[in-house]
Amino acid sequence: MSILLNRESRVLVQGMTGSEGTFHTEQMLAFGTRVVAGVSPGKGGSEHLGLPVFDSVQEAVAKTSANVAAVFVPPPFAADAIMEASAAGVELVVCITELVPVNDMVRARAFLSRRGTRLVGPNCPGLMSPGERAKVGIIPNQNGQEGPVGIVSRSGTLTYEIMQALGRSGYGQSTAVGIGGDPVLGLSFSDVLELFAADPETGLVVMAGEIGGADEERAAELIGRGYPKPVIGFISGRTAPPGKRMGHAGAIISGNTGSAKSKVEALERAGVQVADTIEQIVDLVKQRLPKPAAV
Amino acid sequence: MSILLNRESRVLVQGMTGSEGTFHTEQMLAFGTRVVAGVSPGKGGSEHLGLPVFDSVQEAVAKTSANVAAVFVPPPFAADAIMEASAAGVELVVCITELVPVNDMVRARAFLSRRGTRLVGPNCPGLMSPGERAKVGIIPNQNGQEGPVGIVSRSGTLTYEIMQALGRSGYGQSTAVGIGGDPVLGLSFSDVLELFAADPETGLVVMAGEIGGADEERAAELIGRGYPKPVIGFISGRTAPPGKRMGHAGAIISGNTGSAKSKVEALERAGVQVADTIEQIVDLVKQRLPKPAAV
Amino acid sequence: MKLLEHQAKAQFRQAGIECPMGRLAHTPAEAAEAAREFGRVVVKAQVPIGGRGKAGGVKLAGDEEEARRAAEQILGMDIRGFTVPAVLCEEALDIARELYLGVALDRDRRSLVVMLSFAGGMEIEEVAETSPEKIAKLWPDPFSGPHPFEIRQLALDALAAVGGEGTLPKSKLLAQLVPLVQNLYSLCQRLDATLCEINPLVVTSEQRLIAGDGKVEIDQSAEFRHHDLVKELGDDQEAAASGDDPLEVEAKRRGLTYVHLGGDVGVIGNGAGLVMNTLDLVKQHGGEPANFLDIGGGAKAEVVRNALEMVLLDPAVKGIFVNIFGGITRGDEVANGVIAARDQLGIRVPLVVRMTGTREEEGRAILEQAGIVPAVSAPEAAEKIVQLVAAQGGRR
Amino acid sequence: MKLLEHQAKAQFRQAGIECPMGRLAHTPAEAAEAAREFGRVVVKAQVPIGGRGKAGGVKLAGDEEEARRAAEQILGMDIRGFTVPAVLCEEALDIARELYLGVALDRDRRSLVVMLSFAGGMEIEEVAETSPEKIAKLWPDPFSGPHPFEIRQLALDALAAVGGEGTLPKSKLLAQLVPLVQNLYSLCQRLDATLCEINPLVVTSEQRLIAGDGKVEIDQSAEFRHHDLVKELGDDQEAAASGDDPLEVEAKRRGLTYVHLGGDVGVIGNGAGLVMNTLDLVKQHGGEPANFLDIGGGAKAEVVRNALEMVLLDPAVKGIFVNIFGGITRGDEVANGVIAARDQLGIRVPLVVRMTGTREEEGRAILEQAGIVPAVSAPEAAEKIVQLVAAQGGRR
Repeated sequence: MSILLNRESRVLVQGMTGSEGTFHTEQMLAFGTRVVAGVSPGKGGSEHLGLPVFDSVQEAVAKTSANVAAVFVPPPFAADAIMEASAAGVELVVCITELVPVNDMVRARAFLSRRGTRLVGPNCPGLMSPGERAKVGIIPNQNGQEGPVGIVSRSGTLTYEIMQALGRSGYGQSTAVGIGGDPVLGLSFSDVLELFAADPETGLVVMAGEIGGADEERAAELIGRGYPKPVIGFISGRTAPPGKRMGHAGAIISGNTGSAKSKVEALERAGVQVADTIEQIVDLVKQRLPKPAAV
Repeated sequence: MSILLNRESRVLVQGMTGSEGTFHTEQMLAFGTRVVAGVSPGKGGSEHLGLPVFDSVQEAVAKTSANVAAVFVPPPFAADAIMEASAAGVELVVCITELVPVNDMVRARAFLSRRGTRLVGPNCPGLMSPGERAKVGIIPNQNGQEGPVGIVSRSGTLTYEIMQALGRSGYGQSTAVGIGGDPVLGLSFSDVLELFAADPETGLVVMAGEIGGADEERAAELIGRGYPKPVIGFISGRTAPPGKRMGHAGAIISGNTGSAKSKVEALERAGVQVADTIEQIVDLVKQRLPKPAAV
Repeated sequence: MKLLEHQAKAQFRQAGIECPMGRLAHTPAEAAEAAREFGRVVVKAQVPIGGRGKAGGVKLAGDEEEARRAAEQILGMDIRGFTVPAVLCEEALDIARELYLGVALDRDRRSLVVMLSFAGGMEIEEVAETSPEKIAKLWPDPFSGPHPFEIRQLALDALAAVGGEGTLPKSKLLAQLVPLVQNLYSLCQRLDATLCEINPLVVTSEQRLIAGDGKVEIDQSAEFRHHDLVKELGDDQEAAASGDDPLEVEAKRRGLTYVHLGGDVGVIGNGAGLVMNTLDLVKQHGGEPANFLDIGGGAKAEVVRNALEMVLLDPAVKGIFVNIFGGITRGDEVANGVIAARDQLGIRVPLVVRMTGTREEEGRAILEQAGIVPAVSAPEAAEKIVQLVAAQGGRR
Repeated sequence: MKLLEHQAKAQFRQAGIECPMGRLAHTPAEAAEAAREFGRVVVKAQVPIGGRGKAGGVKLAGDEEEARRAAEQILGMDIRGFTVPAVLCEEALDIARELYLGVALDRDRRSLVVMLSFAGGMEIEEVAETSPEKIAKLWPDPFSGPHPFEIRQLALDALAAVGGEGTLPKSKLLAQLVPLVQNLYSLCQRLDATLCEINPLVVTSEQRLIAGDGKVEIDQSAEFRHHDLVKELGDDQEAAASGDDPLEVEAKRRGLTYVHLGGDVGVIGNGAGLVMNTLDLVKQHGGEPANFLDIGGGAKAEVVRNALEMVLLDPAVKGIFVNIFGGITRGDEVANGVIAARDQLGIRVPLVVRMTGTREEEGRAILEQAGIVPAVSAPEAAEKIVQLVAAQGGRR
């Protein structure tokens, strides 16, 4: 079991014929993902990596029954690609592209919410369900390890760090989801936590937030109302000076709002143990989930 | 019984404080309609015709539980008024205003269809359910007479003619609906026919179309698939020369599309008797519905 | 209002849509100048009506002399009732293919529709009738407008409809069509147009898409939002519209909804449906309507006076049938207008007034007091006016 | 990028939003000229930071002489690190009330929000904290933008929040706010801004609404759509930004996401979360990060070289910690970049490279071959770099 992505998921890749698209599609295939099609407007009818390439998502879905889309197209076209996938009936869209204009994403979100399409990202590493041999995005394959830990994180590279650290201690993942670091995102921490709550394979959730915004505080509210599984928290950017924009469009502290302190306190109030370091995440997982599931 | 409008309907009037709004609100009240509020932005808090005036439909609905809106505001503001009523949760909006820009109506229609609000008009006389003593719009009160005939018409004044002619022969109306003469309308002939089909009081439907568009042809298709009640048709503009725009933005013949001939033929194919004159409408109604219901 | 080709193209250019280089010429000398500037040119009559080509209003000119001669022939020519006041001289494009692209109001869908076809050019109307599947269609959400992915799908659908034979490479087609359709759609919304059409949309031998001809129709109800433009374009059209019915031109000036029909029974009514039915009634009783004139809802006495004056400008009119069913329009207002007009204008032709509905009694009372007997029913009134006109030597 | 007040107001004017008459002055003489033209003026420092008023950067001048003196005092003044290069001299408004109107990105709602308050002016931030109910909010559909009826409701809500005491009559308020909010929202969308704010929105004694001050922030990710504007405004800002951190200015020029933090441990990583965590690690091990530098996803060797060079421009840097976890970024690319930089730049400070993830082995092999030993874990690497820097006399 897993959330969002499983061995039945049929993935199409928008922008597959580009260099990043090519590289990561190869990696997805190597991981075992059922990639069924590529979409590159104007290149329809050709083949790439042994997969059919279509001019539009609509055609790709009609011909291959794809239900998940990975978006690797450049920033100016990313929001349109997301909406295209949604309009074609894809259930889950994962947008890897970073530096997508914020107002483009505001429009794409409004478009998707009307259709009930789920979006992960943009500016995210995507997600991976190791037990299902399924990955959409760019999480390094070697980090995937089947297990009971659900991971949800705003940062890509931190997700990998956490996966690696836990993996070395024998704790694999049900699903790891990088929700992305942009101010306007698809799935939020709360959305993913709710999915993990309902997933029997997931025994514990690691939630790695960072400064900026209030999604961590919202998630803390959700957990505070009663969450069925242990949650370990982590907040990066704790030593960042206020008022400085830290790369992620998302990561900026303005006054007290969105500070690491506010997030840590909100989580702790909700009964979440918050780790100071990645090593401590591992320690806390060991305490709450003494036996890692056999892989 | 009736369609769309009954004695429980709570009507608010947008633009009630204007001269047309005032005159027709008086007429509606005189007919027995439960007019509960007026809306005139900037005049909220005042009283007019003994009714409270609000600044917004939202406030009017909150305070008076109005569920029907009559729109009497000038053309530049009409589409906004329609959307305002829809956003405030009004179930039925009746727009009397004529000369509303077509593209405004295209947007308003898209807005309303997302919310499931019903619209009658614009550029219409509104509707009247005489047995319920309820009227929204400008159909002259003296034309209202309770009875078994459902009337649906694109033209306002023709609706009155038909009501009067039928009334003189003792045939009153369940509901008379003037759907309006514009190219972009709310309820279509088909929509209203479906409502009449389900209304026990309606024994027969008179449908008065005119040249232009294909709504009459669509309605003929609906009837052709099996309609539970007799329908008498009438098409005006039969002697209009092609290519000439006849006042109603709707009424223009381009080539064969939308000609009176095409409409009459479509209706006759569907088994509808089409009258040549209003007098003949009365004759046909007498044949199909020998006993007018006692009033 | 319908824009002339050169007016439509000026709008296209402002909207970022590529058009051929060209200039308007009012004289053969100006046309020759255009040829000096652009080389081989097409000389096109500027009239607000289709079928110019078949009427000889479009000519190719290889040099200045040919351009001068073409302009000489076309300027002043009569095309379906329109005298040609000016020609548009444009660089002749190197045409590889002619597409059709249009944004138009789709009444049935209550929406604008974008239409694209690879079977464009002069035969598009025939294509629409005989093989409508060759025209791909898109109904964009009116708030978002067409999304790029929707435009690409439209292009792919249009391409598939002709078996993929699109003359230019798919990627070039998609890249050019996305901004082109967005611009055309935005223009349509910005102008409150019910039609913005490019036909042909020329694929040049260099694989560029260029607007070969342009049609734009602005929604009359929305003209209040485009006062300056409508005034500017309208003035420019006055000359072009010289072939227009002078009565209709005058009616427009008076703000009346009037259509000249050529008979001798003047018809005035309120509500297009009622007026159309009144025309039908006059015909049924053997008369020939002179005109359609709808005074609309809520007309005041002054409008009625104006309408009567307008109908009487038609010298063929031998009698007038006023048919009013009061809703928004009130009987007393109409009655006052009729009397004012009769007195001020000294109307001598027979006048039959049929009036019912809102303030019917008040209106009738006013008419009767003034010595005008109102008719009771519309058919009766129709019969009466036809008889009266026939008695005056009118057609029957 | 943040626009200066006069730049924001130029955008406002283009969008149809009324601003006070004014002109930019770079010298006291120009300020005096403005006073000659407009009479009583407000002289305002043009710096990209708030709190000008409290810092003495805004002065009222009754005549030319006063304007000259005010400009003399303000020009060249230092306001929170920014030297004032120019002042905006505007006609002094007759202020009846100060409102607040802003369109901003609301992260939580994933939408733009329109905010309106009758408690505007300098205290709006305090109002937002202590009585947020005094700020009415509207989240328009991003495709339709705010509908007039929504704007009216926003105004009514804002008015109700202050007990209906709105200084100007409700109908005048509604009539002016509808186009104003529509224009401001359109501007925000057209500029791809994440903030368009008018504070104060002045109600004059003649009951007109005029933009007293303006803030606009354009989304950096969308600057590719506004090249010309960003270039034009940016050039103009160069002077104003003289107080900016020169390292950050240089980083921007190089296209790097760099924040100067003031310590001595240079930090480079990929992914903002990772870099922030790296800063946290350095601090946890007793070091002081010199900077934040995120090379982003998929960085190529050249970017790594550029980043190293950038970090070394900071003379305080006594060692560099490169922390890479490969996803889109590949280990081999990073390794090549590090080696190229070391060789070309002759890096002498200690360099700790921690690398894992995509093409980790290939990257490590390249580093090892070149004589650089990569660290295994991030905490270990952090500890090491802090030790090495301390050994060089850096802070510990």
